[in-house]
Amino acid sequence: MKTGVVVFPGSNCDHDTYHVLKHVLGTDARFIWHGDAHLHDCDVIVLPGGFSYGDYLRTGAIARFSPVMQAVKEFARRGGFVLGICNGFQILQEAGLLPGAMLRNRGLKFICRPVDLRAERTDLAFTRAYEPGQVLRMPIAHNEGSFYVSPEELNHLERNGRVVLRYSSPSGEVCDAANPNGSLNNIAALINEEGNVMGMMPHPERASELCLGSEDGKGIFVSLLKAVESKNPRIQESKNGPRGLSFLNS
Amino acid sequence: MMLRVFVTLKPSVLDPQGMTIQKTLAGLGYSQVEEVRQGKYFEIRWAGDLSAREERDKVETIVARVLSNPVIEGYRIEWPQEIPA
Amino acid sequence: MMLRVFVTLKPSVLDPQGMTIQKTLAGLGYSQVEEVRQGKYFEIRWAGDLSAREERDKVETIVARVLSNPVIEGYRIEWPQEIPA
Amino acid sequence: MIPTDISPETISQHGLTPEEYQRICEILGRQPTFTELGIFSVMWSEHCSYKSSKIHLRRLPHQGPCVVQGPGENAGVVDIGDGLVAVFKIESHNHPSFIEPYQGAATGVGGIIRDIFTMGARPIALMDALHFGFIDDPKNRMILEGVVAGVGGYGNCIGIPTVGGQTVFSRHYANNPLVNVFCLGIARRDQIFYGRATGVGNPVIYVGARTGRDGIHGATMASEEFDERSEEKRPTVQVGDPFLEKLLLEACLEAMHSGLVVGIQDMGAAGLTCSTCEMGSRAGTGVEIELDRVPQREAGMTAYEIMLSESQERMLLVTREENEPKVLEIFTRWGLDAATIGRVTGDGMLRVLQSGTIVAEVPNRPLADGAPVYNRPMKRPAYLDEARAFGADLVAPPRDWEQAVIRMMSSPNLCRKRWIWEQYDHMVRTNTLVGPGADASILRLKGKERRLAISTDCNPRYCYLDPAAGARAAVAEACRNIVCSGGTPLAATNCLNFASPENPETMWQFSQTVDGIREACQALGTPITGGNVSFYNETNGIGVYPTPVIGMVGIVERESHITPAAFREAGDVVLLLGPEEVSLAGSEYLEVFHNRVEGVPVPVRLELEKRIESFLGNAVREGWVRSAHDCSEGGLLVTALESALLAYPRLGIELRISSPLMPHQALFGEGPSRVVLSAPEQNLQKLLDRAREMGVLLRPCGRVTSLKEVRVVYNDADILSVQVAAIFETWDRALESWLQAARMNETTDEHR
Ligand SMILES: Nc1ncnc2c1ncn2[C@@H]1O[C@H](COP(=O)(O)OP(=O)(O)O)[C@@H](O)[C@H]1O
Ligand SMILES: [Mg+2]
Repeated sequence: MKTGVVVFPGSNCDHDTYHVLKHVLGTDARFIWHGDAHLHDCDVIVLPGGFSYGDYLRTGAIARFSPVMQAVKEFARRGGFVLGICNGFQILQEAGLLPGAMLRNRGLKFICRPVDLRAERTDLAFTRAYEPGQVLRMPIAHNEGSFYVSPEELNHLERNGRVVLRYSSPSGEVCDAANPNGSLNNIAALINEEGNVMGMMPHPERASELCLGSEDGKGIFVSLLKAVESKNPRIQESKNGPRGLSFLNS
Repeated sequence: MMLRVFVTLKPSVLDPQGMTIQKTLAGLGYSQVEEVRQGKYFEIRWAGDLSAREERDKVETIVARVLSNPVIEGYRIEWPQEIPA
Repeated sequence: MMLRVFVTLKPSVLDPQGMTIQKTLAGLGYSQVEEVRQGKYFEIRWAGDLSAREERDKVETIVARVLSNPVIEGYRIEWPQEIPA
Repeated sequence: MIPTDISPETISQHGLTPEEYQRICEILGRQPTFTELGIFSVMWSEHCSYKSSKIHLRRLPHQGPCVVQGPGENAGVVDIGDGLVAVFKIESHNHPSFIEPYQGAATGVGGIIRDIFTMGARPIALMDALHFGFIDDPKNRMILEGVVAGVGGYGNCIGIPTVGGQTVFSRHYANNPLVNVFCLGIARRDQIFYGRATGVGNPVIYVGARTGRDGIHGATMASEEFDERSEEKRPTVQVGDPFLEKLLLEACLEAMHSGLVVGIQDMGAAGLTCSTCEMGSRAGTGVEIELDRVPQREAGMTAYEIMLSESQERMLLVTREENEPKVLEIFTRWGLDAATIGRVTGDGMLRVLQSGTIVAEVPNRPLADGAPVYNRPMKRPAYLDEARAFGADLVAPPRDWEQAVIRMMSSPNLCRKRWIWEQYDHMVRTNTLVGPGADASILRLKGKERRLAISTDCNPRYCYLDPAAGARAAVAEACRNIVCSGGTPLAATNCLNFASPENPETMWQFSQTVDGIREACQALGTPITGGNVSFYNETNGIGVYPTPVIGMVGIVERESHITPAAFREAGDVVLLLGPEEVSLAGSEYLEVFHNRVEGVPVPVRLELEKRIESFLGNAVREGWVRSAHDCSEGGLLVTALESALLAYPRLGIELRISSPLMPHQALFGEGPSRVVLSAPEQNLQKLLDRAREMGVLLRPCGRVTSLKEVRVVYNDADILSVQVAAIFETWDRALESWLQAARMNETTDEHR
C-alpha cells in the first residue's frame, strides 16, 4: 500500500506520521511536497499536524491554496482516503472537504496532553479496528481545537452519524468536564458524507507505539490499511519518493 | 492606497477571547463594559487604482476568500475616503 | 454605546503574520498587495455615558493598559459618532 | 572614510570606557567612524566579549573522551556512539524577557535553536529554566504568563518539543526574571559545521529574514543594569517568526547536507557584525560585505543600523563560488530571502561598504577576540556571615502536619508545573519517552538502540548561601537526575546568571561558582562543552541570586533501563539512599514557613556522590528498583509523596521513620546525594548487600500501599494520615490557584 504525507511549509508532524506509516506499519510511505500537483498513486493521503504557514491568519487558511490541495480534492472526489490530523483537519475544513471551523480553545491556551476519546463510529474505513464505544487514549496538542458549526449543521452532522470521536471521561462518559477545548458536542473527529475523508484533532501518530504511552492511535492506520487492501488486494511495488525530499527523513 | 479591513466573528459564534477580556475588565471594576468582541484588523497597501470597480472586486474576493472564513466570520472593508462605498 | 478600538503593531515592529499574508496573496497573483499589517479590532458595548470626559478616560486606560501592549503596540479608539474626539 | 569626532558622551552611551576607546583607536591607528564605534561597542559588550568572565571560565574542564567540540563554537558537541553526536547548549534571554515577556522568551528559544542547527544538527528537544519573582505581584504574574506563552508559542510552532526545565520563584527575581533555554540536537559525526569563513574569494551569503531596525543595542542592553530609564529602550524589542525559522532550519540543513556549505553562523546578539567578524576571526580571514545587498525590511537604514540590527531568524553562510547558485536555489525554494553580500578576503579585515564607500574597516581578530579582559576585583559578600550564622535548628515544628504537608506541596516552588508544560508541545517528533514532570527527560533516537537523557538544574538558595557549594550541588543534582532515570551522565553546558560584575561581591560569587562547577564536573566526569554568561541581572542595586543553571546530557543504553520517579506496585519497599545528614538551612521549608533563606546547607561530598551514583546506576540498570526519585527541594517527605502522587490515583504510601532529629527536620530537612527508591521485597537483600559493599547508606523507610492514603509514623508515633487525593488536588492545581488568586488581588490593589 502506498501512503503519502503532505508537507506544507510549517508542517511539523510530517516526520512522525511518516515514521508510523513506514516503520510501524511497513507501508510504502512518501512525502508529498505542497507544491506538487499530483499524488504519486498513493492509496491514502495524510495531512499531518503542525503549523502550516505558521498558522498565521487562521489555522489552515493559507495551506488550502497550495497546489497539492487541488490534487487532494480531486483524489477525495474520486473516493480516495484522506486523513487530516490536527492542523490537517483544519486545512480540510478551510478547503471545504469537512464542515465547520476550529475556534480558539476556550481556556485560551495551547493544550498538550493525553485525552480520552469515545469511538462513535467503528464501521468506517478509518475505525474498523476499534470496538463500538471503545475509549481511546491519544494526545492532543493544539491552540485552536474548539469545533464550531452552525446549529443547523450540527444537527445535520449528528443525525447523519458524522461524528467519529468525542472527548470523554476514561469510562466513556461524554461530559463537559471531559471537553478540553470547548468543542460543540465534544466533537474530536468527523467523517465526510461519503466516508472517505476524516479529520481528527487528537494525534494518532503519537499513540502508535507502546514506548510512547499508548497504542490506541494505531487502529486508525491499521483500519485504513485493511480498507485499502480489501479495495485493492494487489500489493504495489515500492518506489523512491519524489526528488529532493530525502533529507527530510533524518 | 490604504485599505482597512475588519473581520469579526459572526454574532452567533462564541468569542472566548472577548468574553475573557470582558470578565477581566469587570473584575477590575469596569462594570460599564457589557460586552467585548474581538476581531481582526488589516491595513493593506494596495498598488492598484481602487476607483475601478474591477480592482475593488479583487479586494472583495481576497477579503471574502482569504482574510475571512465564511463559516464563522463576517467582514467589512473601509475604502480610502476618495472612493465611493 | 458601541466603541471600536484598533490595536496595531508599532511601525518598526516586525509583523510576521502580515508579511506571510502579503506573500501568499502575491503568490495567488495579487501583486497589487504591497504590504499587509495585521492588528486587532475590538467592539466594546459600554454602559456608561461617553459624553463625560471621565468615562472616556476610563476607556482610554483600559485600551492602553489591558487591550494593547504598549511595548510593541499602538491603538486608536473610535468613539460613537455623537461623541466629539 | 571620514573620521568623525566622537565625544566622551557618545563613547559612554555605547557602554565603552575611555580606556576601551583608547584601545580601539590604537587598533585602528585612528579614530573610529560612528559605525565602527557601534561595531566595537556591541562586540566588546559584556554579552559578546565575556570580558569579565573569560579569565574565570578558562578554569572549567572542557576535555573528555566524548568531547568533539568544546567551548568556542556556537554549541558544544559530544560523541554518543553509532556515528552520531549530540550538539547542545543553553542560553539566557533574561533582559528581553523582562521588557517584553512573550517576545523576549520566544526570541530566546529561536536564538538557541539557531545555535544548534548552525552546527549541522537537527534540534530534537528544548528545556527551559525559568526564574521569577513571586506571582502575587501582578507584574511577576504577567511575566510568568508571557514567558510561558512565548516559549510555547515559538517551540510549538517550529515543532521542537519542550520536554522539561525548571521553574523557581524567589523575590530575588522580581524585576530580573531569568529565562534560560537549553537545546539539544543530533548530527552525524562526520557532518559537523563550524562558523568559519575559510577560502579567500568564497562568497558570503545572507539568508533568512530581512533586516529591520529591531533590537539595535540589544547586546549592550543585556550588559547594563536596569533602572527607570530602561523603559526608553523599548522600541528595540524584537519579534520572533517561528514559521520563518522552521523554513530556515530545513533549508540550512538541506544546504549543509548537500555539501554546499563551507562555514555557517547564526546572527544572534550583535547580528551581522558578530557573525562576520567571528567567522573571519576563527578562520584567520577577512570578510568584505556590501550593505546595499543586505535584504532590508525598512527603507533608509544607515550602515550603523544595518550592522547592529538584531532582527531574528537570519544566518550567514560561506560557500564555494561554483555552489553559489545551488545554495541560492535551495533558499528560494523554501521561500526565503538569500543574497550574496560579500566575499572572504585574505587581509583579516572586516570591511563594510555602502553605496561604494567604505563605512567600516576593522581587523577581525582584535574585534572578535581582542576585547579587554578584566580581572575584576572580588570581595566576599558582606551578607554571607549573617545569612550563614542562622541556627536553623531552632525553628519550631509545625503544629498541624496535614496542613503543613498541604502548604509545602502547594508552595510555588514545589507544586506541580503542569500549568506550564501543558502549554508546551512536549511530544512532537515522537521521541519523548519521558517528558516533563520526571527527574530527567528521555528521548529516543529512532532506529538506534541508545537514548538520551537531559536535565537542567540549580538550587539558587544554596548558591546564595555558598556559591561554590551551590554550584557543586547543581552539577551533582543534574547528574543524579540522569542516573535516577536510567542514564549515565556524559557532558554538560551551563548558563551563569549573575548581578553586576562591577560589584566585587558578585565577581566573588562568580569565581566561586566556576570553581564549584569545575570541582564537581571533574569529580563526576562530565566536561563542560559550552555555555553562556548573563551578567547585570540587577535592578536598582538589587541583584539575582547567583544562578548557575546546569544542563546535563546523558546516555540511556537500553529501553529497559528507563526508570520512573513514580511508584509502581503496592507492597514495594520504599528506601532512602544516601547520607543521613540533613538540615533545614536554605531549605524550602524554611522559606515557606518562615520566609527565611538562611543557614549553611549540608555540602555535597563529591567522592560520596560518585559512589552513590555508581550504586544507583547499577541498581537501576539491573532492574532491582522499580522507581527512583532524586531527593532535593522539600526533603524526604516531599520526595516520597511525589513518587506517590505521580502514581495517582493508584497507590498510597506508608513512611516509617526513626530519627533522633525533630520530625520536621528529618522529614523536610534537605541534604545532598539522596534518592528515594522503591523495590520489590525480593530485591531488598540484594540491594542492602550491594550498598554495604559499596559503602553507601541505604535504609528501608516504608512501603508503597494500595490504600490511597499517606501515612507517616515518626519514632513510632502516628503524625500524619491523609488521603492522597487531597494532596494531589492541591499539588496539581496550586500554580493555577496562585495565578487565579493573583488576578483577584489585582482587582483590589491596582485599579481601584
Ligand atoms: N559558562 C560558560 N562556560 C563555558 N563556556 C562558555 C560559557 N559561557 C560562554 N561560553 C562559551 O563562550 C562562547 C561564546 O558564547 P556564546 O554564548 O556562544 O556567544 P553568542 O551569544 O554570540 O552565541 C561559546 O562557545 C560558549 O560555549
Ligand atoms: Mg552563538
